[in-house]
Order: sequence, then C-alpha cells, then structure tokens
Amino acid sequence: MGVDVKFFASMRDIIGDDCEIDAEILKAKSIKNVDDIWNYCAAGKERPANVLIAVNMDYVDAETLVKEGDEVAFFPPVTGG
Amino acid sequence: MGVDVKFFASMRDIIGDDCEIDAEILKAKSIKNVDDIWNYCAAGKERPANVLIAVNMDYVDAETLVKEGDEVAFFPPVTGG
Amino acid sequence: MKILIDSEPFDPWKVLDEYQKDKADLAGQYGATTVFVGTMRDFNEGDDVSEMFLEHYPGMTERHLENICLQATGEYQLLDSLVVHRVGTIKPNEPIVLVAVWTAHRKQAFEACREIMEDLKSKAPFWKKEQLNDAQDRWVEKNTRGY
Amino acid sequence: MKILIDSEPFDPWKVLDEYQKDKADLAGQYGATTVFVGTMRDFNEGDDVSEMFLEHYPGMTERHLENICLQATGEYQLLDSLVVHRVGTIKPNEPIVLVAVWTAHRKQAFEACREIMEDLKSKAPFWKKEQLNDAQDRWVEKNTRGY
Repeated sequence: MGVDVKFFASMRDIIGDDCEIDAEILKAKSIKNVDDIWNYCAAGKERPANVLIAVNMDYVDAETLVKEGDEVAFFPPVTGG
Repeated sequence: MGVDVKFFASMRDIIGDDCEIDAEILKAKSIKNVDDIWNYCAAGKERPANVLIAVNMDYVDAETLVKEGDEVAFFPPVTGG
Repeated sequence: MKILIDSEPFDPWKVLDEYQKDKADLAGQYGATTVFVGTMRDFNEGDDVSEMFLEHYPGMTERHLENICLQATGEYQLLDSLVVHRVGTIKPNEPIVLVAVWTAHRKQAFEACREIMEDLKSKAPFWKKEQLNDAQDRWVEKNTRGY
Repeated sequence: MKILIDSEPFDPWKVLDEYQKDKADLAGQYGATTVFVGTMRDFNEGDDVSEMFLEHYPGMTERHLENICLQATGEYQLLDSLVVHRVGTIKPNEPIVLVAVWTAHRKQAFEACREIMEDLKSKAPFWKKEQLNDAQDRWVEKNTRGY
C-alpha cells in the first residue's frame, strides 16, 4: 500500500498518467508531503502556480503531509457548470 | 363619454362597485383631478394612505388631471407572484 | 417574449418544455436559463390556508408585465423571457407564477429573473384573498420583501 | 437532496417533472422553486465550438456537490435540492448542469440556487475541453465570474 497520485485534464497532458508510489520508495526517497510527491512524479517539471491539490478528495496545500494509503490529485482550475 | 372609475380587491369592499362619471357631472361638479374623482365616488370616505392609483393603466398620484374618456382605478398594494 | 395570464392550473415544467421547443432559433446561443416558480403553500402568517382567490386588473396586468420584461431585456441582454401568472381560484400546491429568462451568461440570468419577480411583486396589479380553514377569508395586505 | 453525474444527455424539464412528482411530502410547504440550467453554446471567446468533452474526478465530484448542497441547505433552510451534471462528450444546445432548490420563500431560493452554482463552478472538479471548428481542441482555462 503506497500513495496513488492522479493528474487530471491539462495537468495529465503536461505530466502524464497516474503515478503509484509504493511504500519502499516513500521511505527511500523521504517523501513526506504533497510537494515531495509532485517532485517525484513530475520529474523536475515546475508546479504551476494555479494547480489545485486534493488529498483523499479534500482540497489541501502543498505542505500537507501524506501517508501510505492516501490518494493525491493534481489538477488545473475547475471549469464545470 | 365620461370617466370610468374602477375599484379593485379590498378597495371595492370598502367603496363599492365601479363608478361612471358622465361629462355633465364632470363639468357641474368641477371634477379636475384624481382626488376630485375619489371624493365624488367614495362619498366622503377618506382615501387610505397606501391606495394606489392608475389613470389609463399607468401609475399616477392624486394630483394628476383627468379628462373625458379616461379610466381611473383605485386599489390596495399589489400582492401577486 | 411571452406573457400569459392563466385562469387554469398550469404545469411549469411542461410549459417550459413546450416553450423552449419552439425556440429553435435560439439553440446554441443561450448558455444560461434561470427559472422561478411560485407555488401556493397551505399556510401563511401562522394560519392554515385552504384556498386562494387571485384577482387582477385585466389589461393593466399584461401591460405592466410586458414593460417589466422589456426593461429587463434591455438591462440584462435577455435572449428571451416568459412569464405565466395564475388568476382565479387556486388550491395549495398549485403554481401561481412562472418566470423564466434565457441569456448567454449566468450572471445576467440570475439577476434578471430575480428583478422581474421583484418588479412583478411590487407593480403588477394582482391581489390575493386567502380562504382560511377556521375563519373568514382575508385579503393579503402586502408582499414580503424579496431582497 | 439528490446529486447525479450523468454521461447521457438529459432534459431538465423532464427531470424536474419526475423529481417533483416523487416529493408529495413537500406539497403545500414550498412556496418558491428556483432553477438554473447551463446549456452548451456553439461559441466561446469568439470561436465556434462544435463539441465539448467534460472530464471529472469521480468520487470527489459527488462528495463536493453533496457538501455544497448540505451547506446551502443549512444556510438557506432548503426544503430540497437537486443537482444534475453532464460528463463526457457534449454537443451544442445540450444541457450541462441543472441546479434546483425548493424553499418556503423566494429570497432564500434565489440566493441558494445562485450560491450553489458559484460553489459548483469554483470547487467541483470538472474540466471542459472544447473542440473548435477550425482548430485543435483546447482546455477551458477558467470560468467567468458569476457575481
């Protein structure tokens, strides 16, 4: 059980498909918060200023801590309705 | 051709049915404006402060002049919708 | 634009369905539709109401509803508007009024629909008389504020 | 209260008709119903749009729409609320979103319906991609302001 990382809409076009970080990598790479998750999955790409972040489907900021079993999502401003 | 005077809703309960003032009476009684119309048709009853007045279906005040062929209406605050 | 004074019960969703079907020329233009439906409740000011009579001033009513819609059309760039208002004897749970507007954007749709309702409530010559369950009927004295 | 994410086209007036029929317990209680329908236009930001794809985040979308309706229910004393939102491929003139609220009085109905729409537009995870007639498809960057 690691961390599920999802990208939606234009963020997926930029970064790529979903990214699964298993427990060993979390430990080995000292991945502690959302910002660390981005850096691991986005392979050096800068995080856009307007990106929205959800952990377990609640909005959070980039300093939020993550733990095994969490679902983390990155996406652009929403445009529904 | 005189002046048609109409009362609606609670105003009709208080004052009575429509009142037709013919040209001769207009002249004989010096009926010139809405206030004169009220005094003639309402037989001395005081004009309620919140009464609304329309001449030819447009809202007016009690000083508005009336002439032969006009339709004058008195009614309480509207309560549609 | 359509104004209808209706002495028979109407179904607001059916009315909207039929009205919009005839508006093929507006297809693809409107992004926003806002609708208000006023329905008769079975209570008012603490009393049970069994039935209501809605009187109006024929001619003046239509004239003022038209003016209200024309003014909103200019102010809010309405693509279309529809007002239906019941008169006569009305039972609880029957619709009394329907106001619908069609615009390109939602801001105008919300504001226009609300303003048409407020103007209707303060200017259109309708009067409600309530039949109470345990008392004489009574004229409704004034409308509550909507803002 | 009902939240529906729909991958098929829906008819807002039929949805409302059917939903309200099942609400017999509310008959006589609600005096005001406000409805907003957002419909796909065939143009946006000066370009002709032939088709749109609406992506969403399953699970998070429903969760946030529910929260939005629950919050409005408390703030505006809603008797009931309904939100339907399309996802997938959408053609011009097809409804995208329906928001409906039922209240005792009109002030709350107007304000709640508008606030649910604004919250939905700023918080519910949906994303629009437009297919233009003469160009590549493009993600819509942001929603316009509704106040």
